Amino acid sequence: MSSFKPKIIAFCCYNCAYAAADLAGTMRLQYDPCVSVIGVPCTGAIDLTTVLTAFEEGADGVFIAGCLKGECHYKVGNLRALERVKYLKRVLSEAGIDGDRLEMYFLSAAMGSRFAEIAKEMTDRIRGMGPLPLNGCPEEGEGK
Amino acid sequence: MIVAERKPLAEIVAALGKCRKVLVVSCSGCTAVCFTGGAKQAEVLASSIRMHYRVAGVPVNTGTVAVTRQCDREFLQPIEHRLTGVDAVVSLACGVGVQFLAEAFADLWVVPALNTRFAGGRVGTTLWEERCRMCGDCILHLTGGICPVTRCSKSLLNGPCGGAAGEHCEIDSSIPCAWIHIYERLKRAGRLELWQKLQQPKDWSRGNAGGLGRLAREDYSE
Amino acid sequence: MGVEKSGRVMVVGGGIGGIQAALDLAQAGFSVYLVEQRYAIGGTMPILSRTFPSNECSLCNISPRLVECGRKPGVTVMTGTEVLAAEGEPGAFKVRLLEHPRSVLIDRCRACGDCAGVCPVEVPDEFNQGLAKRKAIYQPYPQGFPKAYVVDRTACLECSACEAVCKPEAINRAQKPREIMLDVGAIVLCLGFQPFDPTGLQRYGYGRITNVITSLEFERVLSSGGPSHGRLVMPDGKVPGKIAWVQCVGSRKNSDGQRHCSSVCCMASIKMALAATEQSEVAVEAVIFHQDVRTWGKGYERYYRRARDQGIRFERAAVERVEDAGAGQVRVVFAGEDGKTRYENYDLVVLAVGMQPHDDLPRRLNLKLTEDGFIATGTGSLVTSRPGIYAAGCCTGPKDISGTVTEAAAAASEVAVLLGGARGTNSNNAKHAASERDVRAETPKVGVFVCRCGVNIGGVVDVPQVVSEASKMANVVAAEELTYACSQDSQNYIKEVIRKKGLNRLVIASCSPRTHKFLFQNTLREAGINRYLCEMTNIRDHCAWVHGSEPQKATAKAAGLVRMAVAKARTLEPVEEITGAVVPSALVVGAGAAGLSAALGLAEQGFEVHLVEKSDHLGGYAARTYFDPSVPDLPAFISKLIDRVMTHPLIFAHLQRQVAEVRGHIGNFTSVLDNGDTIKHGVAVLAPGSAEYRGDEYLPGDPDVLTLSEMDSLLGRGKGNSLHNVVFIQCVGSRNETRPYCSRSCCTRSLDLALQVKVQSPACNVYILYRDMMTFGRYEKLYQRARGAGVVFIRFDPEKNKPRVIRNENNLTVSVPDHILRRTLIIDCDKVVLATATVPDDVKALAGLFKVAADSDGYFLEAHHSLRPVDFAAAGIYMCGDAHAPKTLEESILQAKAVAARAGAVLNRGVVEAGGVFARVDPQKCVTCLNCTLICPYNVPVIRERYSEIEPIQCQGCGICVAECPNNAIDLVGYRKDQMAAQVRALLRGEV
Amino acid sequence: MKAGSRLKQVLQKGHFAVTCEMGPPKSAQIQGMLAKARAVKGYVDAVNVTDCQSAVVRLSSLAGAVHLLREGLEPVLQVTCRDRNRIAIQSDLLGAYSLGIRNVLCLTGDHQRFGNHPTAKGVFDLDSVQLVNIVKGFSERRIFANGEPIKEGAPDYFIGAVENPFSGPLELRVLRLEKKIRAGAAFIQTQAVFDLERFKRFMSLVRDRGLDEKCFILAGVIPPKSERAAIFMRDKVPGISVPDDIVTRLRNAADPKQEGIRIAKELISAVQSIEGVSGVHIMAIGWEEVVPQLVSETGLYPRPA
Repeated sequence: MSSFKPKIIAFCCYNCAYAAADLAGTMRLQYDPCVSVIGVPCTGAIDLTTVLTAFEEGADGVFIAGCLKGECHYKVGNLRALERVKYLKRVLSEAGIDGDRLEMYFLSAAMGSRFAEIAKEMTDRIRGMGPLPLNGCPEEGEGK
Repeated sequence: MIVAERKPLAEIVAALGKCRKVLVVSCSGCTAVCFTGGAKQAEVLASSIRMHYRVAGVPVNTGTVAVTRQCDREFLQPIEHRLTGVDAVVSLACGVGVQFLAEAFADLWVVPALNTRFAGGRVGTTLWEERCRMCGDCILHLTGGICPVTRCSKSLLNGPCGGAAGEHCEIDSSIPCAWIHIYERLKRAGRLELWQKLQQPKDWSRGNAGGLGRLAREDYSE
Repeated sequence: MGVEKSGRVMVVGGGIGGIQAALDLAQAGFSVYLVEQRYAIGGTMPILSRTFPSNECSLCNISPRLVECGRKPGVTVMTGTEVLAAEGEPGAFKVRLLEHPRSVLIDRCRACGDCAGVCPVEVPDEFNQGLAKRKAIYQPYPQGFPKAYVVDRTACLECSACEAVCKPEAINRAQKPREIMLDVGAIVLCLGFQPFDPTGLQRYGYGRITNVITSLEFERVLSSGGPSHGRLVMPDGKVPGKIAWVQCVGSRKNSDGQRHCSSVCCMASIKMALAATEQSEVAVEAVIFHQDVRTWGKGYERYYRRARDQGIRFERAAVERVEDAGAGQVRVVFAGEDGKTRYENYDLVVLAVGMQPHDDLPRRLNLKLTEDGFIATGTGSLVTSRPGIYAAGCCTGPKDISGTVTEAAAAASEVAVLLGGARGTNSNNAKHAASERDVRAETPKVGVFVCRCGVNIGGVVDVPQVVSEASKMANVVAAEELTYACSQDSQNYIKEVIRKKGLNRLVIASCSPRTHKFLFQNTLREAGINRYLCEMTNIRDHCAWVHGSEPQKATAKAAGLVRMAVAKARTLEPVEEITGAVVPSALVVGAGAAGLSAALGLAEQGFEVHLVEKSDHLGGYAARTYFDPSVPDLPAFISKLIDRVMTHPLIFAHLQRQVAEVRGHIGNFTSVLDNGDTIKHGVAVLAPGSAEYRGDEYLPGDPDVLTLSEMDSLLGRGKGNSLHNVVFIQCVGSRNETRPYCSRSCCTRSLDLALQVKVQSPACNVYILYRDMMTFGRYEKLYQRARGAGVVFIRFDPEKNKPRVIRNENNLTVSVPDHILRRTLIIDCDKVVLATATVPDDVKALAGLFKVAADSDGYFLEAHHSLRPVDFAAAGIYMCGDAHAPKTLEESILQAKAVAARAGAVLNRGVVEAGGVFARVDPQKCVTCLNCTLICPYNVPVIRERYSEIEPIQCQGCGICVAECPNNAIDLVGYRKDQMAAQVRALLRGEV
Repeated sequence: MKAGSRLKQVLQKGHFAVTCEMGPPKSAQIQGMLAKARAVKGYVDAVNVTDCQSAVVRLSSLAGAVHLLREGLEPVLQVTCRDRNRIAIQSDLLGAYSLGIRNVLCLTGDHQRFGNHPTAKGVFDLDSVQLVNIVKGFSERRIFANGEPIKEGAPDYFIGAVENPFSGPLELRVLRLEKKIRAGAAFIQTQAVFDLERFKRFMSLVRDRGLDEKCFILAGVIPPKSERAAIFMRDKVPGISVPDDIVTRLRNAADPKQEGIRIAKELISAVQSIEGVSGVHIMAIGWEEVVPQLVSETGLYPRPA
């Protein structure tokens, strides 16, 4: 398992979680470079298909991080994201992929250390799970 | 509109069997509106199918295509070019669309992705409820606009059964008793006599009991 | 007259009030100097852990405002600068300022922290209230603006270590203080407050006992950015299990402090107690020792109830002293309501210190002060004793954030009225430097600039390697490294490369797009390319800084991030600046004091106003009232206000009319009145006011049981001269299950009327039966005056000893069990006055018409409790007066002025702009499923024809509808699904 | 053809009628039911045979009724609309009459959701009112449901229906009763009475509309066996209302069974004194042996010949 280098994508909203990731940097908190952040205006904007694409393209884990509950800059975007994450967990497990490879977190912009903790938490979790079961099988592409 | 729900993935892939080139066809009609058959759900399903097979070590090729209404042949013709080499088509339409698809392309293996549930409408942001059984013999003018055929669990035509608990149906306390509502509505309208009149046994032959339904335009014959 | 008015305004004080005033003034077209004595703006808010009653992170709340101040065209931030003197007259002041040396060049400093790393000096950190240390070269606080270090010259050893490591050569210790002269048309003082310093007071043991700290110190303990990162520890390093708050330290005549109430400490302590119980790793027992619990603000009573439900103990007591009990324990000695002295031991005691005025600058400017030493302002106005100089926020008296923000906006509107003609001297309708090149037909030509950020990125990431990889990516025609991408010379260089290589996409790999994207977008724009063709990736905060120990992996990750940015840049599309013209008129609904003030405030700025009132007269409640403690001589005040409205040529009153239908959006509303009249307007102000509750608790219909209004009327007609005994009963219908809110103005109005009774019938006995006297801020003196005048105060608890009123043949009997004396007080009286609840009027109907929200108490719901107290979430609609929440008359008027500033700025700009991020519908794909219309939090999408329409100007750009659309008919411009997929693919597959 | 309904005669002669209820077995083994039948023989005027009650598959009511006939009891054939369409029901009714069955009780039937085959398709081609009307058509107009004449041997049933005075608006229940009577119901068996007050109000409305003169009303009585049984009926059985004092009495009783018998006897006596009540229908499901005691101790024994 030591040779396994997971790939983890973090979709973070600019208002809170992305800012928390920035703060983790300012505080020089260290986490595994396997975690890469993609910024979005609001986690409520993240489409089901975007998350599935991440897995199909080889992400071993994905997490979505939005504002604290009740503090979404767009009122309810983070809660919509949470519900989509719950739904996607079922979609993934139906397809034979552990739903816990996807997770939702809520952060304020001041929670830099929490961001680093989450990055570590997800890294440990995904390491424990091993490579995404898709990553052994080449895809045949989308016949679009 | 027709309301349908997604089948479990296991059922769909079981029906696909050994098919390796699969096209998922969405419908921009009713099933898109009830959030089960639109282009987004087609992409989610296509992705699920690909992942399912890849987990099993068998790569499959899937694509998606959108159809305005699968229940119209004319809307199906434009996807013909996408069917070349396709082993199976998964349809996100209601049962009507699935069959039209099968009829339009005689040699095509068609798999339904949805269970067609009922004819109904939206009663909450994300909740749909049945309103019509398509009995072919509408009596809503006698029942204050509330259909007992659909909304009474026993489709009674002459009033409530004895099981109604309070205002609710005996089979589910979250369902209001249709007849109590009909009664109150008629009473409010001063039209109770409509209910007091004996409603004779219904002519079910106009609905699904009467064999294949057919309807022709009266002012135009082919 | 005769003076040429300047369009420049000076705002003094960079706290939330000053920031609000500066931004509102700039938005209204004025050029603003925001002068702050400290080296970073922000004031008190960044110090606080959370804000009440929303419990949000205080720093997160203010952070975007700080960035906005830095970016806003027309706002010049001057830190380390104090005002020495101001001469002149309204419209033309000469202000003399003193700029203290920062010793660091803001333009050059990258806030990398290398200097602090080598600085040998450590001193207590003021921002952390001395609970942590900082270096002699330091950043006031990490999120502060300007984002630059400062040398503390008093602590600096002049060792030059910092200069040696500073790559951008930003340090200049040769700087000297310098005087600056500026011409401005008006001055707005938002000086804030000074926390009361309890050091000198023996009785609280502060400074002697380790575990006795001030509330501000405890805020830092609780703050996730504080010295313990939000871990609840005491100065002695232990984790507290029992915490006591001692209220009114330095307030309400206690502790030799001021006589005023500091207004916010009750709520602040409740907030801290809740936070402590939530954040602590052990179970915390929290006790608040208080006199009254003053929950006068919107949502405050509910917050208090929640605290009680969660087990916070409220002990009504006078704290006599705080002592060291040994073994790390602190003893609180207090007298309970029964007068008996008891004590309890705690691990930690927090002193809720009050607010004191800053008086040096007001004195230097010769401003008249109140008895309490705050800056005195006019009635319903923020003008000081010197015309042209305004004051807002806590420097005029203690208040909460929402009150401060409201006053700051109100001051901005008064300035806008004063300097109306001179605005636009600063035009913030950014003039575009060059016309844009149409690049839609061009193949993408991407230029990648990788920033070293000195050693911040370059010290970890192999920048040349990243540049080399970038240069191989498809469509990349230029890839270069820059030492500091954000420096001015870099901007010039980037523009040169754009021109030379014909770039049409820009990728910057450096720090956070949250703070810097705006800069590079402008650079691109200045080079003649649409600003939305710029993409940034953060290889510093998200890479170099967090993977410092793994340079190889960090380099690989940086390359991946750049790949991702290039992949997205390739797919970017130019976004036209979508603007809509603004109909330059306003609709004001409700012609009470608030509606009238809002109408006048807008009309005096030169905008047409349609004032719709359902009754047949102007003035509302205020026109029927004689006495109001917040507005002396109310009848004269209100008749003057009505007169000014009636005679103003731009105000059109529609009496006995109601709005029947509303269509449109910010800038372009159409309202239809119930008589069919159609009004087009750019903004709407909702001020329907409130009604007085009269329930059946106490003898409904009895001629001697009066509401406050009825008593006011009786006294106003001089009929109060033969009274012998009068009993006031407070909180009738308020602060109960049905209305869990305080009606805010009834205590002060009762006191005012009680004193009036004493004037008309000096021998009359006056009793006030109360629960908590809500005499916040300056009204505490009214309370003290009433006690001085012999008014008897009897406290009751509605659950234990609710007063009863019985009708006798000739008089009334009030009985109230005294649970301390264990006997029942019987008072025979001529009149009982009920201080009944304020209830909202017409809020529900208007909320439905204008598609705006109401809260659970039936009042309008503002966009943000503290920071946007007069805005609705829906753009272009504003609220003021009691329909927002119960308040004093003066507060209603000031709130109306705040509305005039906010709404006036929109009207003044003449255009509304869409952001670069908005949802776009493909009508071909739309199946009219209604999901977007039902789920959009702002009710923007509408289905008029056969597809959903989303007005870019109204769209807030959250993208929730995009993910909701079942047929993929909606995309978020700037974050299209194909762009997201391209990013993901580039990152994961290494596709270039 | 055998003689007409004896139940009808008892009622027409003005006697206070007694019927009871019997559920056929969930097997083809009939002995147990027959033993119970023998035990009640002579104590009741007729015995209802239920039609897959609670939607649980049991021996058919028609077969059960024939077995009772053979034992010398008079059956009341219960027919529900849940499992058969108008063709099957009419066919069964012709057959039943030919076998000597003279009483029929027309019901809608409990929903299949409650039974042991919840995935079955409920038929509900007819509802109970329509069924009553069809049976009335047999005797009165000698026609089938489709209007086609029955050329010979048209059955002449004593037609019964049910009514539940304890469900939904009271006024609605009375109007519905009236509708059933107009459709052709000659006797009515009600849902079990526990809530006497409501039943009295119901009967008063019934009398106001003169319905008691147009048909015979038999009040339903269930002897509650225990507190648990009472609570089960209150909470789980659709349409039964059990007042708290009944539950309390059973809870506090030293011998709950005896208390249950006492309650049933009180109820029988109470309904006897209500004007317009022509009889009692005892539903001692699974506790049929108590029927003779209830009948004799309430002075209803012996039964008229």
